[in-house]
Amino acid sequence: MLDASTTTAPRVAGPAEPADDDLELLLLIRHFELSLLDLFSAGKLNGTTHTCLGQEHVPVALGPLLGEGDYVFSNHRGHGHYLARFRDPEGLLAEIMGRQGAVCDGVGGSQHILRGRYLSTGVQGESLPVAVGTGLHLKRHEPGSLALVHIGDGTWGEGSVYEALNMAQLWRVPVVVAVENNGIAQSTPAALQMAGSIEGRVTGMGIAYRRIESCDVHDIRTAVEADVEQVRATNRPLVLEFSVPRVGPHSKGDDTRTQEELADARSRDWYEVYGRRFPEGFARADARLRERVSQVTRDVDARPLSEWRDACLAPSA
Amino acid sequence: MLDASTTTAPRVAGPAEPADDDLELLLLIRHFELSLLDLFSAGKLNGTTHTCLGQEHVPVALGPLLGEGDYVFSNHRGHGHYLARFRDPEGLLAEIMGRQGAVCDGVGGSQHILRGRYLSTGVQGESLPVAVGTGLHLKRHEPGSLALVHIGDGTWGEGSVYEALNMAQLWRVPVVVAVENNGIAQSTPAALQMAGSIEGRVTGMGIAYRRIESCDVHDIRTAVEADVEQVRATNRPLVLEFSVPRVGPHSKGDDTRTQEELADARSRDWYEVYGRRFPEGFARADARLRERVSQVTRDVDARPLSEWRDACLAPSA
Amino acid sequence: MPRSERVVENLNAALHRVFAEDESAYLIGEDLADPYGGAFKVGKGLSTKYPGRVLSTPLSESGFVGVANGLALTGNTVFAEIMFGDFAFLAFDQLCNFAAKSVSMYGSRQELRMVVRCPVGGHRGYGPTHSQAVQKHFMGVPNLALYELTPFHDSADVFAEMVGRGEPCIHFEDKTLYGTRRWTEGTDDLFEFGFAGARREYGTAQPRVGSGDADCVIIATGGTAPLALQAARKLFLEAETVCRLVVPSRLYPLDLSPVEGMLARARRIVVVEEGVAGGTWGADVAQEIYERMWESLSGRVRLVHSDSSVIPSAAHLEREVLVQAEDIEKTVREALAR
Amino acid sequence: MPRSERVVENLNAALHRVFAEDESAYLIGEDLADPYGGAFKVGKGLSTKYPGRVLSTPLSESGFVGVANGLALTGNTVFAEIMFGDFAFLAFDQLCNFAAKSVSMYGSRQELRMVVRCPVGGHRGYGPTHSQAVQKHFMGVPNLALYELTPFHDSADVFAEMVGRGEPCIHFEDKTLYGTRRWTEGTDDLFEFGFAGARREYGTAQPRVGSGDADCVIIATGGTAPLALQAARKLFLEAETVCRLVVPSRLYPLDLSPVEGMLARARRIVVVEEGVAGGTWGADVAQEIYERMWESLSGRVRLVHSDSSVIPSAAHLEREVLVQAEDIEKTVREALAR
Ligand SMILES: Cc1ncc(C[n+]2csc(CCOP(=O)(O)OP(=O)(O)O)c2C)c(N)n1
Ligand SMILES: Cc1ncc(C[n+]2csc(CCOP(=O)(O)OP(=O)(O)O)c2C)c(N)n1
Ligand SMILES: [Mg+2]
Ligand SMILES: [Mg+2]
Repeated sequence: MLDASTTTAPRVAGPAEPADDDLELLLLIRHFELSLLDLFSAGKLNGTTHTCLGQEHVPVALGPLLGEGDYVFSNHRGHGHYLARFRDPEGLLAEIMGRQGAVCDGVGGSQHILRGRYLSTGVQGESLPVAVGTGLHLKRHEPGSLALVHIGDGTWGEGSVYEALNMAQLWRVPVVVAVENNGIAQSTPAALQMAGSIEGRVTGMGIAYRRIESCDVHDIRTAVEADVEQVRATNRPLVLEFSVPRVGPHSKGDDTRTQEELADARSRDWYEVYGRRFPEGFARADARLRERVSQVTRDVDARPLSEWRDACLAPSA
Repeated sequence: MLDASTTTAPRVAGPAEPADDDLELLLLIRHFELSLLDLFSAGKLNGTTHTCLGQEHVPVALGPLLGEGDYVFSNHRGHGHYLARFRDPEGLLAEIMGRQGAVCDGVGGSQHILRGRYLSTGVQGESLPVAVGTGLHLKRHEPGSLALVHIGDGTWGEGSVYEALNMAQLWRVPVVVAVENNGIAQSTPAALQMAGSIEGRVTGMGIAYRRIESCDVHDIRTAVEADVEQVRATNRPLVLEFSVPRVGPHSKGDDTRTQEELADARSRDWYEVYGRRFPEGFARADARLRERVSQVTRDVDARPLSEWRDACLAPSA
Repeated sequence: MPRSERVVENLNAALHRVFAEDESAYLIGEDLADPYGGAFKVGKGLSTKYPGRVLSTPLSESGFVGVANGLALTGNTVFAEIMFGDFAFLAFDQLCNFAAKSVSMYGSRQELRMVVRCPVGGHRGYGPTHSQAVQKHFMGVPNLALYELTPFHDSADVFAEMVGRGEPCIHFEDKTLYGTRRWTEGTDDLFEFGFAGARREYGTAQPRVGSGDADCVIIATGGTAPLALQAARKLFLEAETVCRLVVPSRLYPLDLSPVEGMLARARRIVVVEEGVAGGTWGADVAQEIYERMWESLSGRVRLVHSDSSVIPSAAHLEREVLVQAEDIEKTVREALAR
Repeated sequence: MPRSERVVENLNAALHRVFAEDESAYLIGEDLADPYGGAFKVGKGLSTKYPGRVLSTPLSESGFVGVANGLALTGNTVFAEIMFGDFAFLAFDQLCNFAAKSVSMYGSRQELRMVVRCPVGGHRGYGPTHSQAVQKHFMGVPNLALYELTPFHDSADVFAEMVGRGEPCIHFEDKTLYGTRRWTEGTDDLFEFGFAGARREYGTAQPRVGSGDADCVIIATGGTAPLALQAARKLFLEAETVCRLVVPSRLYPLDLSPVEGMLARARRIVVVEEGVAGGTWGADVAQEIYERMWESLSGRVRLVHSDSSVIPSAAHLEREVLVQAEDIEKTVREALAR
């Protein structure tokens, strides 16, 4: 089994042509996020939203490795996680726009979504111990299932992360932490917020770890498939660190990075990489998904406002 | 300089004869603590108290390495830390008994003491980030001084520890963490509360670390002296892990360990080790300090009750 | 007064009952494993009988309340124990931002069966970081219900009620009650003990002879109930003042209806709690009383609480700060003097 | 009304002034470094001008408030910024169990110059974990003073007062005020703006013509002041009701003396805050009023606050939950109708 030591995914020369389904999903998320930024500019959204531009491949790659019984805990940057699980842009957009058909009636909004075994919340680090509790339940009643938690690099500043990992390892809880390390937390570069490394911290607790540099969904799956199976078989937690570029702003219009930094991020974007490598198939799919999302947007935008489904929760009750 | 890698103190065959001053201090603390347990049994103390029986050598060894400008942050098990710094059994006992002459007027009691650059408090883990703030101040205004924090092994469960260490290392703050690893937290053995190791966690953050197994104060000093100087010179934090036996109960009468475990702890007690090796000088000093402490106890017990020194703080004000 | 088993035994039995009846029951917190059974022994015997369902955790208050949240979200019944209530501040985020909000922030009601037990209060010389009555800080969080251990209530009933709510609850337990004996229905030499409310929401005690309206109704939290009773006895014996004692099992949200009639007929109302001054539970109770019965009130509601101070360690200093029976007695006398 | 610079500019200038005058001043929190200058830009320019004294931290609310405590203990003046007030719950322990207690629990008074700034409140669609008005939860901690940003007060004065206390303070800042313009002394078409109290403790606004006693005094926290003013204007124009608006700079401990006379002469008193129901600041203010002026009160104190609910994300749902100007207007009308 994967041990508490550094193990790096095999570097491939370049990405293979993605399966149609993967590409569809990647592009669905991409255009969904782009469309949100447009809606913001048009003054059609309020509050805040964090797009996952550049990080779409993580949930897309992990998706097929998950079963229905697995839980997914997401964070503020969770649209891709949701779409990869449910392929439901209507429900999510309605949630963000507060329209009928919203997954959570517009109460939760972009950062707070619960649907079946998927849950996101907006306080960084909070979901890790919750995932450990969930994993304990699965271990007892549904062995072989696991809880997957997405967190960012900046979230490793929070003490909760360590409290949770310690318990997960002590008690052998089937939790997988997918770290989307985009090298930045809001405006703060990783070097200014993280001493040492995620790998060092994780292995220091005796926890299994793997780093993934590739943005190729097939390669990623190949690299982590066995590790994830090990979690199911042994109930030992696992941390996967994905090196990803943040191609968009933190939320909206708040990117303070230099032109070079942005250019570097874009050069590592799966969208660029895939687009350059398979220009034709890619462009067709790209156009198709752009159109699909714009239909969804028009549809949702035309809907009436959402209502509290559970009348007892409404404050007037 | 000491790097972020495992470095173990040289194992010595057995302890050298301690300097008179060291032995006096060790025995002062020992008899102070034993006397507290007696006072409890006699119904003369209320509240709770945590003796440092078996761990006295840590502050005694570190004492001469500290300067007046250094801060010491102590925890619930802090009598030895206080006595090693101030050699003031009267003030401390008066604090614990709520008598005149109490360091903190009896308000703080056993766990909450502030005197000059010495501070203890009773919430585990809380003092680590405070020490980082203190260290930042020292770095700017009194370079070469440092903040020393005593914590136990169990305290590594608290997220604050990691939040603080991360900042200490990121910002190069002169903080030394002295971990008194007695292998137990209240009633919970280390194996049930700590995954991986302290060393792994610390070096995973890129922080300098050293483990000390010896209970010989001279050996300890020799082993860590240069490391502590490095902290002063470079402002890089340092974690020292002392393997120590807890010879007494957690607080009073709440020891649930087996006879073997207790016997093992006692066999590693500096008191046993020194006593066996230098029976005569030891016995003389032992008797002298026992008598000294019993005088202090009689004296303090005869004093009137303490009063809030600062009239404005008293609730009636 | 009629006396039965010790409060800590009642609590322990209540937990054993939950565990026996509910296969999904968990207890999580520090040093819970036998033979220790938790710092105050409330969990004794559970880890031996139900080894997989008692989780003795590392020192990680925020973390283990988070784990409790996860267990509750997946449909289990979870009891968490914070060793000293002061440390509940370390888990404030998991309690208020996660547990409570999860019930409603996803649009449809999410059921969470979860009780966080917090030993609170002073009088034991544990010092400033181990002695607070922290109840008031948790008031007014939607879907976070607050209960307090009382000498009247059977903890088995209270636990069942909390679990039945399907939302996170905090159960505050005044440490001074653990070792005392429960009060049961019936009479002692002077007082009659009973309950008000269809679900026994309030424990009550009143002088056996004073069948008419009370001079004063004293509403007191569980931890201060023995002090209030002591004051009431003294007032009755020395001044023939009839005080009715009313002790709620649930502090928040508060429903005064079961005692509204009694309150409306009282000459004076005094509210007692151990928490220090400022933003008190009593202010909220008073506010509720003013709102409900402004027209019938014959005097203002008086609050009794501890002084605005840290809780000192030394017994003689601690005494000055904390509410004592004499403070209650004095307040009742003053209230009636006007 | 007379208007000057934007509130966020005033706050930023106040911080710059502290930093210029006090070499020991620090600002610590997340994403404070320029060009970002903090999530709400209150710290803009500081890190450029005083690079060593602005600490942009990792995500570690508990940890960096602890670091602030250490800096304050060693004699520095420390401002900490919690990005969203909801996250102050993560630092509850460092704030209440360490910072506040350290002032007094060591017997002699320990000076701590420390201000924790918390943007709070809703109306911005940030959703349930980023929108709470958390003020009430921090009330009644000895040696922890609570202030709130208002449209009246110059933050430079308020910062100086907080720092001068030598004990930890929390400065709550309603996000909706940042972008609005400050109100200054003088008059607009209808109202006169000024202050009450020797140290301008309360901002006040009253109709220019209504020189007599007020029909209603509205005590409102800074964040709800614009809503209260809107209600007062409407009531004056539509119903000739004279409302005086009173906005405290300090929420806790509260000293009503500067406005006591005004309150005593008012027909009705309404207290407004954004926090949700239960254990509210308003209940504490009301309690203080009942205690001080029971005899002269001509009616009960009315509280206006948000509904007992999480704060939803969608604007139309959020509106239903949060206090609006109409709620205040309605409460004043109802109060006066009796
Ligand atoms: C406890 C907490 N502190 C601060 C924030 C505000 N915040 C939201 S996202 C973020 C940065 C997170 O960085 P990272 O974990 O790297 O995730 P990324 O945004 O890069 O995906 C911050 C500071 C928060 N949501 N929760
Ligand atoms: C935050 C917090 N949680 C729990 C406690 C109760 N408590 C006091 S000491 C202790 C065990 C500490 O273990 P360790 O750090 O190993 O120190 P030791 O007692 O062994 O010296 C516990 C659980 C506390 N004081 N603070
Ligand atoms: Mg990041
Ligand atoms: Mg230990």
